[in-house]
Amino acid sequence: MKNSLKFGWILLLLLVAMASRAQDSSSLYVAQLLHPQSDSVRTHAIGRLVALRIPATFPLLMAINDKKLYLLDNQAITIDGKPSDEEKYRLHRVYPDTRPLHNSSGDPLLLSLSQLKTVDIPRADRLLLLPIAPLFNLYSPDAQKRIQAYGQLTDLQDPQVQKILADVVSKETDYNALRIGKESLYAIQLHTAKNEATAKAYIDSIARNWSDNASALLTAYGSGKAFNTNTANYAIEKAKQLESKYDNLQRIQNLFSGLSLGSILILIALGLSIVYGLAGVINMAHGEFMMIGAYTTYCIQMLFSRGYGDWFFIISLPLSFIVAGLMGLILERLVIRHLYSKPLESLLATWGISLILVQTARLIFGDLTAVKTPQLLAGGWQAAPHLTLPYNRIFIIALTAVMVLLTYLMLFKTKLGLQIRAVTQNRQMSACLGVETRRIAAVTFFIGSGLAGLAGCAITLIGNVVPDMGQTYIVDSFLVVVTGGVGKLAGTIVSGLGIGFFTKISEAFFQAVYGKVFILLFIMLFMQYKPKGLFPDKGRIAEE
Amino acid sequence: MNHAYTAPILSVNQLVAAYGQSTILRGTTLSMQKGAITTVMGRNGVGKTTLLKTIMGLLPVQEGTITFNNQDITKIPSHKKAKIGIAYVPQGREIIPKLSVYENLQLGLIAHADKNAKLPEEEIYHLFPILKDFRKRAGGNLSGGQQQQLAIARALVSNPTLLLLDEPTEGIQPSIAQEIGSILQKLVKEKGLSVLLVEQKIDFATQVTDHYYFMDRGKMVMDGGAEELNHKALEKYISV
Amino acid sequence: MKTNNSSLYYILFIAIFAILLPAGHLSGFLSINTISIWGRYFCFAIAALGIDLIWGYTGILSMCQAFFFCLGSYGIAMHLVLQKTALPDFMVWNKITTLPFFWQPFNSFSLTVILCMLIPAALAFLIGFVLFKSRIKGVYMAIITQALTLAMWLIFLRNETNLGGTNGLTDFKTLLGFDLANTQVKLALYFISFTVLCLAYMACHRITRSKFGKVLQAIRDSESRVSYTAYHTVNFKLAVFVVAALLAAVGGMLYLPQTGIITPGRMDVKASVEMVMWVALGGRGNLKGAVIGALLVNFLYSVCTSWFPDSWLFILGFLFVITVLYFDKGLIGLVTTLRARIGNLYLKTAQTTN
Amino acid sequence: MLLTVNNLSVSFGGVHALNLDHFSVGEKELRVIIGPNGAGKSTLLDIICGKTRADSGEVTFKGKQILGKNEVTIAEMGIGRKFQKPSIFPELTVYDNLLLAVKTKKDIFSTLFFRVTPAIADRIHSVAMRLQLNGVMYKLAGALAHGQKQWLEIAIVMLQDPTLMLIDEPAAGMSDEETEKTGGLLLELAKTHSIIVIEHDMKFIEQIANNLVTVLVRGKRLMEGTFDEVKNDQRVIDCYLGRSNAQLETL
Amino acid sequence: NQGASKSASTDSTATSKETVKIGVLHSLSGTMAISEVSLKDAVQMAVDEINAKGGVLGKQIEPVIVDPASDWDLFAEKAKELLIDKKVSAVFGCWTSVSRKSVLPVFEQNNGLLFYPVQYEGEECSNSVIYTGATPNQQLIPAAEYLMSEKGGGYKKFYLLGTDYVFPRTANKILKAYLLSKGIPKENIIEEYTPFHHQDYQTIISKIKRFAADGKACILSTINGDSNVPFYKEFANQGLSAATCPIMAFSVAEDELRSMDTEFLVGHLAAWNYFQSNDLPENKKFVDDFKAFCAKKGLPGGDKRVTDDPICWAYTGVYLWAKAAEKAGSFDVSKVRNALYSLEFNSPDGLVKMDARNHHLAKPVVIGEIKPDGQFDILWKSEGLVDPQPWSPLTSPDKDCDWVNHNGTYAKK
Ligand SMILES: Nc1ncnc2c1ncn2[C@@H]1O[C@H](COP(=O)(O)OP(=O)(O)OP(=O)(O)O)[C@@H](O)[C@H]1O
Ligand SMILES: Nc1ncnc2c1ncn2[C@@H]1O[C@H](COP(=O)(O)OP(=O)(O)OP(=O)(O)O)[C@@H](O)[C@H]1O
Ligand SMILES: [Mg+2]
Ligand SMILES: [Mg+2]
Repeated sequence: MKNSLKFGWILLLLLVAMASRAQDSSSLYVAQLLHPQSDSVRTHAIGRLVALRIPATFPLLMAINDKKLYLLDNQAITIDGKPSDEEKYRLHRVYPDTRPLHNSSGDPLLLSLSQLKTVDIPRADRLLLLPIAPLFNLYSPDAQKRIQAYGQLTDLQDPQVQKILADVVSKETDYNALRIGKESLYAIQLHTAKNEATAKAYIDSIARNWSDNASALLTAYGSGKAFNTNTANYAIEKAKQLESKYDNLQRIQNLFSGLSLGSILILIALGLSIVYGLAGVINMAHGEFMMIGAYTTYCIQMLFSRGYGDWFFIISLPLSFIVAGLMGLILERLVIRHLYSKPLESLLATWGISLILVQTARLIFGDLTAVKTPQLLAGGWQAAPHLTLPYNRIFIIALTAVMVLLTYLMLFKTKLGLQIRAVTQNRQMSACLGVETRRIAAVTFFIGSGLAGLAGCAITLIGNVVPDMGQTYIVDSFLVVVTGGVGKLAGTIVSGLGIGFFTKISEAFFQAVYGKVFILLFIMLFMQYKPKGLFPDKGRIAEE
Repeated sequence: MNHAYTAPILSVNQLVAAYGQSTILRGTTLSMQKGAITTVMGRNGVGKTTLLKTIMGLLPVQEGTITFNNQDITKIPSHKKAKIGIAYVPQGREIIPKLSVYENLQLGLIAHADKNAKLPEEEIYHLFPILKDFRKRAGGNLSGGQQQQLAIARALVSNPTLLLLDEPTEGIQPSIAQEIGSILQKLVKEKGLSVLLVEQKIDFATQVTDHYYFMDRGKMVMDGGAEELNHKALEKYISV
Repeated sequence: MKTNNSSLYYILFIAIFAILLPAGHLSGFLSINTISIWGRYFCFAIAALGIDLIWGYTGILSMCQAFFFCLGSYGIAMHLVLQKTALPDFMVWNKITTLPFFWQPFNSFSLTVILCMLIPAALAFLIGFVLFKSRIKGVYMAIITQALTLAMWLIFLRNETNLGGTNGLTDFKTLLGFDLANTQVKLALYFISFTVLCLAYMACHRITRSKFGKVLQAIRDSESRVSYTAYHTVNFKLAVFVVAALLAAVGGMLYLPQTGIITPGRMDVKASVEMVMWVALGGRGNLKGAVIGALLVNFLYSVCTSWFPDSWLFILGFLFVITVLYFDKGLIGLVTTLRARIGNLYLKTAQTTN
Repeated sequence: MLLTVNNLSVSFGGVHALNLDHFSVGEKELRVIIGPNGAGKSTLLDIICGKTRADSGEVTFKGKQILGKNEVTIAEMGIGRKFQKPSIFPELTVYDNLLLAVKTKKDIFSTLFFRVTPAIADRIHSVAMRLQLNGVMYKLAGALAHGQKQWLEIAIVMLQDPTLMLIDEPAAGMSDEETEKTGGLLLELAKTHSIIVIEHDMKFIEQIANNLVTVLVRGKRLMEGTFDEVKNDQRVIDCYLGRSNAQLETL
Repeated sequence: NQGASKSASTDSTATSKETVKIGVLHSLSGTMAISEVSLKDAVQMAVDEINAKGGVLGKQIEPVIVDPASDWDLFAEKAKELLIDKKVSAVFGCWTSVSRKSVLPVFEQNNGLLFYPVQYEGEECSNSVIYTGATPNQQLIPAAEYLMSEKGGGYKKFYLLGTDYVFPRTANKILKAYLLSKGIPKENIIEEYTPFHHQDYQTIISKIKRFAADGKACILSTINGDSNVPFYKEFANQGLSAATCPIMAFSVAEDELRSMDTEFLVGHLAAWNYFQSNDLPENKKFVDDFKAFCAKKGLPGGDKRVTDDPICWAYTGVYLWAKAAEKAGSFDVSKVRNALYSLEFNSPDGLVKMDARNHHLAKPVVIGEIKPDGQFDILWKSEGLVDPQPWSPLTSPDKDCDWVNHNGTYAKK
């Protein structure tokens, strides 16, 4: 980030030097733009600046385009990157040069937005910048912007632009930006290539480089502008190859989506399965514990609303577990405790509780809310060209893996787990063996509800927080529990992943709605062969 | 020492207990000596199992008291009873079906006074060799008799002072039933264990009993020392 | 003694709903709207009887009764729509010019009635056959039927299904030439629903009292024992499942003309769970409980959403929790225990006075 | 032969539970099976009544193959089972338990329009009387004591009136007196039925073993013979009877 | 129904202590509560204001609030209750098309009047409903037009994405017809639907990514309610942005954005008839009043509450009714209805006017860009009021709605 910033400025300084002659005529328009007598003057000034294409004005234009142009002591300035914890920004000048601003002691100047005067340029005027936006965006310190700019430059035939492009590409540092920059260059060269050999060479280069638009470019070239059929066919051939490669990547993307959906389902089903095993009941309020976890995250975000970056999320992870767990504990103490080994009654009661919880949440929070994605998890990992794996989903997958592992260890490698499993199967006898069934039941409920809360916290990364969010996932997660076989950890995992994958694969063929119907029917058929889930108990214990 | 000998380890006084509306124990009184095997006998459905369940705390006491080691345990919950040294082998085995044999045994350790106690595997497998081969098998998959053996082993693991046995030989092959008898006597002798045995098979009972009680319709109707326990004397109580 | 108790209930029930309520309307105390609302509750009660048979008596938790209910409703709705226009208006919007084939039979009323029962019964048979043959039980059964309802819900929501999508079917005018907005017609529908409920109750009562009913309860207790006693459990389960589906469908058929709309919302997850809840609240495994539960919950629903618009969910939620915690056999169980208590008290006082 | 078993093999997760080369029971025979815990006795009955699937082998009943048939079909063919752990309908009254068992047509329509005829009522009452259940006729079966449940289950099997009764440990949890009564009952039933009984109570076996006794050990048939032959066989003493044999002698 | 109107007219002659009842039929529980509760608040506020000024025809308005609980059957039941039992003079309510369709027969049979404040799919022309929300031509078409224009970005490819129910389906049908009529080739238009409450947009976003690779594509979104957040989040996470492929939403307004993380939404667009950022003085006052009202009543959100399009029209609806009643001098439904034709009202959105021949409202169309604070930058505004077209000429060229000269929907020659 820092590097690219520096790089951007160096480039800009270079340009400023190059264009110092043109600067004189531009300064007038800049002044008009910053302090317009009337709207039409401003519009005219922008129009002129666009027509002139003076690199020295690019930073200014860029600031206008980003709606980040401010005035400070009559200097045109803009803000840098993200704000500090106190919502203050670093600043730099945009015209006539791009010097960063310092305070009297020589440290970078930090100001909040309210201390700056916003220069309001109407969208109509901003739209005037569109034609040259790619050009000035080439100098943006933001790689994402540059990528976009490169992409938009392919059509330009202007030699001056080509020169700038070549220049910028030669200094490009960002991997993705470089690729797309190269593509633009190759494309221009391809279009100007005069013989078959060079044309083919450039086609190869484009294909090898394989950036976003490669196949579209090659197809367009092949079906129109190519100078002979040979190269045209060659280009189309290459485009087809790229397409099929792309299709393969798409498959991987689908698998990843399946994995991520599966992890979410597993995370929810995990708690459900534990609690189910204990109370022997369909815990209708499980989805609501998830909702509680999500609202906990939301509340913590509100508390942390000023600064502290991603800390709010890191803190909410354990906290949502604890809060939801505690709610589960209270519920267990007040209601479920009286209902062990009465599955029907607990079904009813948990349904009642879920109604109460949903309406309570609605009264407190009222409406649709959502949690900010922490910075660390925003965006995605470019695993390969055309294959972005969002960080938030990677995080959820990892979280699920960790929780599954911990749950496994807890259940099967500790004394607590042994007691939990004993209590789930035979409360009275466990008590006779010295197991404090009440405490164990409470702990189990705590863990089960806590896991739901954690799932809720994780889901804020991809969805919103609404009072009845629990309902969205609950049927699916019950399906996971059931297809996996009730109370079977391994079954839950396999069926969660299975349902995730199948959903995503069927979604690729059918529309989302039919995809879902298809999955449900598939599960029904599957249960024909495995009426007790993936990993049924064998032998005599299977009978109950 | 003398004092310990005379004070009963368990005494049940005028116990009344019921399942919902139907009262089963109607003033049961019983007292058993430390280091002895006391047997409760009686026809089907007179409330023997109910008595053990009530002692264990699985059924609330409506009236009367239960004293163990001079401590009133009428009201304390089952798991505490287990922790102070009462172990229970219920009728119907009550093995935790989906836990392996080994895990079932481990559960027995929870009530052990010593938190760090290890499973006395050697001893157990010596008594019940079959359990060794089936260590990893789910308890619920064992045959009836194997489960019974497991239930007894599990109770012994906690190193109890009082053992409640509800028809322990039910479904067990004769040789092992025999063995169980000798083991009980050995434990009583060597470790000072006290045993409250519910048994219907007079053969087995006569062989191990120090003192017997005879129960009918929720009350003790007769008791006496081992020497009095003979077929003739009992016959009139067994038949209506 | 026992029959006396029951007949008291029956007399009370008939007195209130066959005499008091209509009389209230005729003398102007109750609007026809109130009468219609009760008519609708009766339809729910009919469906609840089915749920009680399949769940309360046989122990099979079927979460797809709402779907069968909707099938009945949709069938009648299709007939009513066709009474009004040759081509439903939503089809016109969707640029469909000819009536789809499966709409054709619904032009005739008698065919409609037959199909409304035949289709749910056949589907129930099919679903039941598949599920029971493969020995799906317990939660597995519950969740799968739930999922099935969800799938059906999704399909009914689609416009391509040609059943009106989310909007469902609405805006009916006449049934067999009678104007549905007419007060007399509404009253008649009320009485029909009431009569059908009574008949359904009597039928279910007979079923549960018969040996067939005992077999059902035995299946709930220990299915394998029933098999070893040489009963084909699959057949029995299938039979109740079909009967329950039929009851739901009949309820749905009567429900529609009194409500005036049917949408897939009637069979979403919430709706299908709620139907089970009526029975649970009233008292599972007791036909009176099922009826009372359905009537009471729906009555509360109507009343609370008007009187306490923000908080009826709390009321319902607490009702569930409290019923469960304190009256574990549902409302009907509560009544019986109360009676027993009072009876005991009476006995005791009688004894002391003696 | 009423029931013939050949080369039957069953294993659970690789462990052979049963490996029976030949076993057969004739008409109106009372066959006792004994053997150590885990020998595969209950498993054998499970296979015959269709509860467990066999890996290989054949079982014929009245000349018809019954492997692969489901429980109901087998029950209809005339095989009734009493389980080691009592299996009854806990939430029905004892009377209803019995009523359901009575041998009549058991399809949907017959049950719907079923009426208790005096003959059926008599049958139920006489059976209940013999098993001392008449006092608890209207109690819920789940509330019975263990021993009563055992009898109730026997009563259910009796009312079913099967050709072959499979009785698993009928004397478990019963007093000697009651055990003896059960023995008498079985002997009487054997006059009209074929019965397979599994027991560990040697006194009881002595009472009822008029025909052959089969000894199973580790899934294999160790021997078959009269009670006396079996009792005195050294192998049986070693692996099954132990010293208690000696005790029997002293009686 | 004579009873209702009779009682209303006798009421009007009574003393000023008397009240006139109106019904409020918005879900306060269930899935739709999220959207509808705000509308109930807006109606309540309008009622309070009018009452403070002395009421209508000298009578205080008494709102009868019921909760149809997002249950469409209950909507019909409650409508009956309001009209028959409570004898209200007008009802303000409904959000979804289903709920409107479910109460429609009730209103028609009982001669009721429903003020419906939400944008909808058109193709309806009931005598008993006053549609204060937008018709397709007041929202959809201008938005598409804008995106195709030079100023709007000159987009050439359109991804029509919606939740699977009537409004998106009909909206997309109209949009598609419009786009085709403007020469957009078929293959450049994709139509796709997701179920209600859909949360997982991974697959769809990858499709969009491919579709938008050349930078000429935009999305017309009719995604509803809680599916929006996951949609926008996934959109951003897979590397798309408003610059590469803007989303024009038809169901995202300030109220939905209120407490959402707007980071991902900034720069995307929405088309409505009203935005809170409208700087008319009437609107400034309206916004302040609404915040004050919510704070005073202790409603969730308090003075952080925002106004938006449906809130504005729910509020306006009450005033329209009151004004029409004053004009008619009676609460009689048919008189009020007649008084409504061509009625003008100075709403927070400026002067709006009831159509002269049908029951819809003529009003301006605005397109806005989402700002980080959840408000909209107004990018484009129609010149003057846009007349409503309940039957879109694109899909039903032969139909029109006219209750003055014809009896509702009629066939155009
Ligand atoms: N599902 C299973 N998985 C593993 N082993 C099993 C399973 N079912 C039975 N077994 C084993 O098969 C063997 C035979 O069991 P079975 O119940 O037939 O014995 P049994 O002869 O009836 O013994 P008992 O006299 O104790 O009732 C036992 O060792 C048992 O542990
Ligand atoms: N859960 C229960 N609910 C109601 N009554 C019960 C319950 N369990 C047992 N009973 C009744 O309590 C009485 C005593 O039963 P209990 O099991 O204590 O007898 P038991 O002496 O152990 O008989 P057995 O020798 O057959 O085991 C019996 O009449 C039985 O019917
Ligand atoms: Mg007992
Ligand atoms: Mg056995």
